[in-house]
Amino acid sequence: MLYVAPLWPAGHLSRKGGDHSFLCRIRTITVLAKRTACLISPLAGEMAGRPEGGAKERSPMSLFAGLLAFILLALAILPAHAQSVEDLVRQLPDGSFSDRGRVVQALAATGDARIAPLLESLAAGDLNVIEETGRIVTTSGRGDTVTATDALTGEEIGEVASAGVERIRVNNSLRRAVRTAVGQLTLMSPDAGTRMSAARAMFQAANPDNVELLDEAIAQEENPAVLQIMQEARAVAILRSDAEPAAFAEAVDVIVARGDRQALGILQAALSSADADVTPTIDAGISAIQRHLQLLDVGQNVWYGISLGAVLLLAAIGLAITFGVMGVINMAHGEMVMLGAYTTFVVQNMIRASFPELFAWSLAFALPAAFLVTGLIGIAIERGVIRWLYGRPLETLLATWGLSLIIQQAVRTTFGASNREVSNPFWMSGTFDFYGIAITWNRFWIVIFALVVFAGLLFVLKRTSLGLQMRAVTQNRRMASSMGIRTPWVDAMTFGLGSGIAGLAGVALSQIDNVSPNLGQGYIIDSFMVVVFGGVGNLWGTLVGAMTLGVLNKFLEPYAGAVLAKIFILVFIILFIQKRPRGLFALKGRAVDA
Amino acid sequence: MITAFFYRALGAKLYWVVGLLLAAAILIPASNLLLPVGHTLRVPNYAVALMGKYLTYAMLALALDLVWGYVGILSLGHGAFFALGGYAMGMYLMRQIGSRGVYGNPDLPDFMVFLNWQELPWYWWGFDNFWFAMMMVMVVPGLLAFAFGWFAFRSRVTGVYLSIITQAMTFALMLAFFRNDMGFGGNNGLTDFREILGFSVQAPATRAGLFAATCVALAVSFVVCSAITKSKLGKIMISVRDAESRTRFIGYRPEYVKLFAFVVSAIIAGIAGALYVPQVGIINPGEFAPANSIEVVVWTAIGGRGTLVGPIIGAILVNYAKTWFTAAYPELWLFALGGLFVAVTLFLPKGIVGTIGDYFAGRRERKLVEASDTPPPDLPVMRPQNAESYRGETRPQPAE
Amino acid sequence: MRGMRRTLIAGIAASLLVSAAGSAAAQDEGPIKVGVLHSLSGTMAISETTLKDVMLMLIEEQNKKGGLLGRQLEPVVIDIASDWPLAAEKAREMYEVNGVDAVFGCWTSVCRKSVLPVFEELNGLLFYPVQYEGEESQRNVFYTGASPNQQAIPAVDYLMNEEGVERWVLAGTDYVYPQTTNKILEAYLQDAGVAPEDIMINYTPFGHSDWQTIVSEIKAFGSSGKKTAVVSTINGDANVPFYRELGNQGVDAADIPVVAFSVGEEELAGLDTSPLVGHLAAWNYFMSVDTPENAEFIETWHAFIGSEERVTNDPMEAHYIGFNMWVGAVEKAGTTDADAVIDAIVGVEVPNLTGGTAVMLPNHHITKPVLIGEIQDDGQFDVVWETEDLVPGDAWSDFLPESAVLEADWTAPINCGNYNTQTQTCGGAQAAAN
Amino acid sequence: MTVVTNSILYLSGVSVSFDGFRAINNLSLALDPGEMRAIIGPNGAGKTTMMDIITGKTRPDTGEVFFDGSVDLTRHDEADIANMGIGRKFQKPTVFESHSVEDNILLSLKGPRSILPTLFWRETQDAAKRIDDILGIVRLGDKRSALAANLSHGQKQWLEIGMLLAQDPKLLLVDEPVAGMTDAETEETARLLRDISQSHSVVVVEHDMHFVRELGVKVTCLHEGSVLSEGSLDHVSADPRVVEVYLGR
Repeated sequence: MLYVAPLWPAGHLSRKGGDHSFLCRIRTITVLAKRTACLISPLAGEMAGRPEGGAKERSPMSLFAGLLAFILLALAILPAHAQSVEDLVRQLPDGSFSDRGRVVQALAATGDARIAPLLESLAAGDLNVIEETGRIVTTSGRGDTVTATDALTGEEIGEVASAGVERIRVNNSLRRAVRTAVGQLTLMSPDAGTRMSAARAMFQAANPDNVELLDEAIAQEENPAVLQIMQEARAVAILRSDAEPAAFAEAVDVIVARGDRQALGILQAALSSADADVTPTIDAGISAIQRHLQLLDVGQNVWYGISLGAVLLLAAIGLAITFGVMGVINMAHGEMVMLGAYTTFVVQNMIRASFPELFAWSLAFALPAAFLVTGLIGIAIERGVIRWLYGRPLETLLATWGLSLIIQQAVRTTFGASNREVSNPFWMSGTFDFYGIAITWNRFWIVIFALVVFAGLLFVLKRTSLGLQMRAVTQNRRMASSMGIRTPWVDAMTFGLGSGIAGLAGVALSQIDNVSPNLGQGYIIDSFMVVVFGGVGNLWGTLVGAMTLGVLNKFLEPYAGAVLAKIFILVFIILFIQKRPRGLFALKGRAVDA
Repeated sequence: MITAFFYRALGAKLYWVVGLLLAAAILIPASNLLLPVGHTLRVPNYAVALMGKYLTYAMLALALDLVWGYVGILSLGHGAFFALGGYAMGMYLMRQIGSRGVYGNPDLPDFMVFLNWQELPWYWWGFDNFWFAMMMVMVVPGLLAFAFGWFAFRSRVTGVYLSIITQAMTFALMLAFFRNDMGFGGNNGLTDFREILGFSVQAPATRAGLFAATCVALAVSFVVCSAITKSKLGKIMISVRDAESRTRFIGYRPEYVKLFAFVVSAIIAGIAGALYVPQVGIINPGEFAPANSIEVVVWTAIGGRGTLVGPIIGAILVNYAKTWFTAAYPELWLFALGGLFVAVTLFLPKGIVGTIGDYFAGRRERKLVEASDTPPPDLPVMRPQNAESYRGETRPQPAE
Repeated sequence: MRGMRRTLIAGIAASLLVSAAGSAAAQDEGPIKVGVLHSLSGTMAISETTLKDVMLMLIEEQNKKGGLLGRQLEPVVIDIASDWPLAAEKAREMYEVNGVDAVFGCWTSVCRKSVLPVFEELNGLLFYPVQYEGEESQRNVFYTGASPNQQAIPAVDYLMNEEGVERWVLAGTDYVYPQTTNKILEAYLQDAGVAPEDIMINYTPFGHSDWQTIVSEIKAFGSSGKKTAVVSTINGDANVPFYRELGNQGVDAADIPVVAFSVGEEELAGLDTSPLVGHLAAWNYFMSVDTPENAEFIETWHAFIGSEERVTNDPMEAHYIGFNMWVGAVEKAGTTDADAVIDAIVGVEVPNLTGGTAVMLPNHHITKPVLIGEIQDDGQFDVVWETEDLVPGDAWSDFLPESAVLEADWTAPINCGNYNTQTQTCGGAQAAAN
Repeated sequence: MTVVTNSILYLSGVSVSFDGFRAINNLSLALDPGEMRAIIGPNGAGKTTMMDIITGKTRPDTGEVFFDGSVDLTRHDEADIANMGIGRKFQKPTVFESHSVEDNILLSLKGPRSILPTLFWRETQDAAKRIDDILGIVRLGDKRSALAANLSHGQKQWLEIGMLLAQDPKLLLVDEPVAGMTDAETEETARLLRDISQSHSVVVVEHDMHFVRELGVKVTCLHEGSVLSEGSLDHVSADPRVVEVYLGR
């Protein structure tokens, strides 16, 4: 956000409501209807604050009217051979996907209240047909026989042989048809959330035939947020039709006000069919949106850079201990990360088997487990191998390289060579919107986690007796040991700490990357680059280094492509080291060459 | 002057190594070509190619040892020089295919044809000429080493910082060569070679010839390296390795010493790569992989860093073990290899040759004591300075 | 000094041992040896280990049936460790040391390219089980995976016709297979009237793990109002983070479907597929295909590997077909001799696992059905479309100008891998060899 | 090049700081050709840093450093400065441990320093004689083929002095040459340095007052990076400030 703030009018950063003034400003360019729109918008914002109840206070009358309109509409579409709902439903399994898409439309047109849930289970792939009777059912249970329920009536049919039941196949086009159909059916649902998704489906469908239906719904809609989407959906539909210029221009305004990338696409598409009068308005709208998006892009890139930086930080921070503080060229660091990820896999499996209700919090159990497992393995490595090699840093490279081969192959033998599934808990799935910047939850939590780990490590090093002893030992081993510090113990703990942190990183990386025996290999080089770039032995250097490289990479990527961006980063590191041979945060003074 | 330079390299060890290599260069091809198939003493075709490959690896390890063992530059990017030499050779071999490629295009290699390249990129010009290509085999790695070293050594980048940026260098090159737009065949690299200097690369005689050439190249590299390490410059190199700033205060410029060793080493690595490619039949960006360069370090360390024979033995030994393990225990060989690395570091810190050298040095010292401090009479007249061990051994009085 | 000498002698002796071992010649008695040349370690182990297992299973099954020509089959497994020069060395070792009669192996194109000269020189047999970029036909190699016309082009047809896609993102890993496939698709799409600005091509490095920028670019490209689809030739390892990012950024298959050529059941095994339902893959086999042959294959596989959870995938079927074809050809020829098998194998028909028949064509490719599957929430694919007939594999693409005139036919009288139909000559040096 | 001073070594207003710590603070010092000077001062007074500045290891933040009247040393690096004729012996004896004693001298011997000449260098009669001489002077003749690593502390000090001699510099900077030596050796070293100063300019840094007295030369006392007192040893040791910071207690 650092880059965005100065370029961005302060008001627009505050809250979502702030968008209104911005949009109004765009609209001052347009000719007509702007004042009403700008008057409505703040009102709409005010209403958005009202409790949900407002939407539920719909009169039964209006609902009835909606249904009536629906039936009328349906009759208008299918005047000739109005088939019964049952007949139509029976046609669902047959024919090509496009034929079946038409059946779905026809079903929607019946306006039958039972259709929406039926279609939803169709889209989810839950509908089956009993081959013998042609009856459409949902089933439950597994094995040779299943319990079938009529999908339309909800009537229990009882046990049927699973061999005689075939699942009704759906594809994307059919799912789209269902989405639109369900949208039509639920546009006047009493639940605001359902209406919202219905309105969104209408927006996606952008079908001129829906204009009347939308008009109907808009007339009744009281929830401003839903209303806005409905109006936008209507506007898109109008832009796709041969509407008269005034209506067209009005629709353009609505879309310009939306102001996102989809709006841009819609406007660009509309240019071709627009009248000469409207063209300038569209052009102005397009350039306004483009300017807005350019700013957003900068913000978005900063975020991408930070999240990549966080991943690099996590991967590198354990190495900053084992390599940076202890001077062990720890080639097995990547494998510690990998073991952390596999620990997550094992923990998730155990939880899934024993305590499925805790599954959403499996990562909370995986974190200490991974820290312990990799920490203990780290201690074992230190006691078994590394401790014989102090003062010979280059030889630690060879030994740890050998260890990394062994660990990789051990994991491959134990867990198999292929990827293992580690699930994202619900709170790490999906995206949220931050002033137009899309932020995925998993990246968000990883950034937070990386910073927490960093802060924790800093605390351990600066504020605990272990940290004090660690620094004492690395600065002057002999002096430390003569002061009664158990240097072997401190060495083992330090290496264990670095390895344990690598394990923590593994838990986080299991959420975004493959959990395979090769996981560590992908990060080891980047980790070394980060530590060296930041300056060996300096935790802050690692933080700044990781973030710098992350952001730099993400700003290069759109222009140079992912491959070249990475090459440029490497060349940059090489050149940077020439300028500062000891990294970003180097120690100075007489001690350096000693 | 030059004669004296090489004369100094002479010594029992050198005679042995060069003698063995030259014997191999003659006997193995002869056995392969002259003896009938099935004869007990016949070296089969695949073994010729295999040993040829080992020897190119040995050359690469020798090159690394010159900078690591003698100047203390731990290069984690030596595979890059090897691969560049290989690519230069590969480009020559590609051009030799001529119109015999699958599309019959006389100029463009196949991979350019099907990706719709219209003309040969400028950097491919001249590679149809063998001698130009051979020059490039040395010039390209040499220039890269020079440019890289010029900046890095002058900026006094040392230790792990230097190691890591050499790794960055080879990693960047790997990514670059993976790109198809670079015009080096992307991931598939250069392959499907037909002939070298008019001889079919698949003919046993050509293979035998390439093997002999590799033996000779390794022998020459060994002589050059030992001449360098035994010269005064060689002593300066060791001084730079042990106390870089001290050499500065007596007026030497460590950056140039390092640069010289680095460039010579890169050129040897490039030649090794050029010999490697026709024998294995492919060069692809995988050769630039940082892991490959680390492996070279491992060979050198196992054989004995800072000795010239060590890396040769290490490279042959580790690769032979790899060949044997991958076939004998395809599921377990990484345990064995990894275990070997750990064991050698822990129990043979000076590598095989270094440890054996120490053992014999110890024995000789005991003998010396018995012989009341007179140098043993069987030592060569020329200064038999011990290049094998930079730590353990004393050396006798100069003859001059 | 003497230690040095001894070590050296030991080294040389070791090298000689290698050579002595080499004199084991192929023999007509005893078991028939079958080479399995896959990476069991390194980056490709993730995909190839399964293929090694399936080969062991096929050989075991064949032995249960009494072997071949009255002799038992014996697998020779060597790890090529994802190291391609090593693959060439190992291929040679298989023939010269172990005396194998046929080799099943390789996954990547570079592996095939690396071992190809060895098979040519030693007159061996290689069965290559993975979909690839085409533009190759070699006498000693049998391509049992899909060529671009058996995977990419039908998939694009499906999207164009059934989904009404007008705007295309061709995203791939930067190596030869995606590059060539995308070149072919680009030509094909432009022939079909797609404007150049409606095609976006994007390449990423191997093992790319940060897909944020690219997925958001795809979203931006897809927001133009025209129906957009992504054709993904992203290589194995990079797919999991790619799909995770797609799911998290909410790219819905109903809006922007992704059709992949390198993502099968095995790749999805590392993923929670519920956010990915509806994304597509084009293959010639899916585990979910409901045929008796497939059911039996899966059952045998589960019994062999000892786990009900292991999936099957397209390259495994390719090995199944290739192995049966080799068995058929050897039986037909009555010998394992390479020349005889090469002559006998063209025209050999074996059932595939999807209810059809695979035929070895004169160009050493095979006929295959093309199936389009949608990802389901259980990690399986649901076939939503398949070609009416079997599609014959085409070695030389008709959509690349230089290769359109080429044709491969390894039967008399042409006997050429790159026959130029215009000049009526065999294009390269292979002509001389035959 | 203009001659700035007549001094062999001339420092004026030199300051340098590390991370805010002022190691050298407005230091001025002049050494006449052929002069031997002893520098004393407590730990941290800036003695070693001053040597670092003269030999080009550290660049001063401000101030002038001239050698031989006209050469601005701040513009040259270590190797240049060494080749101009400034030799340095370190506080901690620094010899090439994996070389023999003889090779240590050989490498220091005045002669070409660039790559090709050293690559093709052959030992001449002169050089061999010079090595013999120096080994004789520093009394390591019987140790010539011993590895430097195996020498005792005092022997290493002598070897380093030998290396200085081999360089044949105009100016010698000798940092604590007698640390770790017996009294007899110390006297010997003093005698040796006096010999050397017949034909060279020498700066000796030393704590050992006994040794400084043996040298019998002009003394400069540094404190906190600048000159506290200068003159004969008696004069300096009588200075109350010197007594307070250094000699007292």
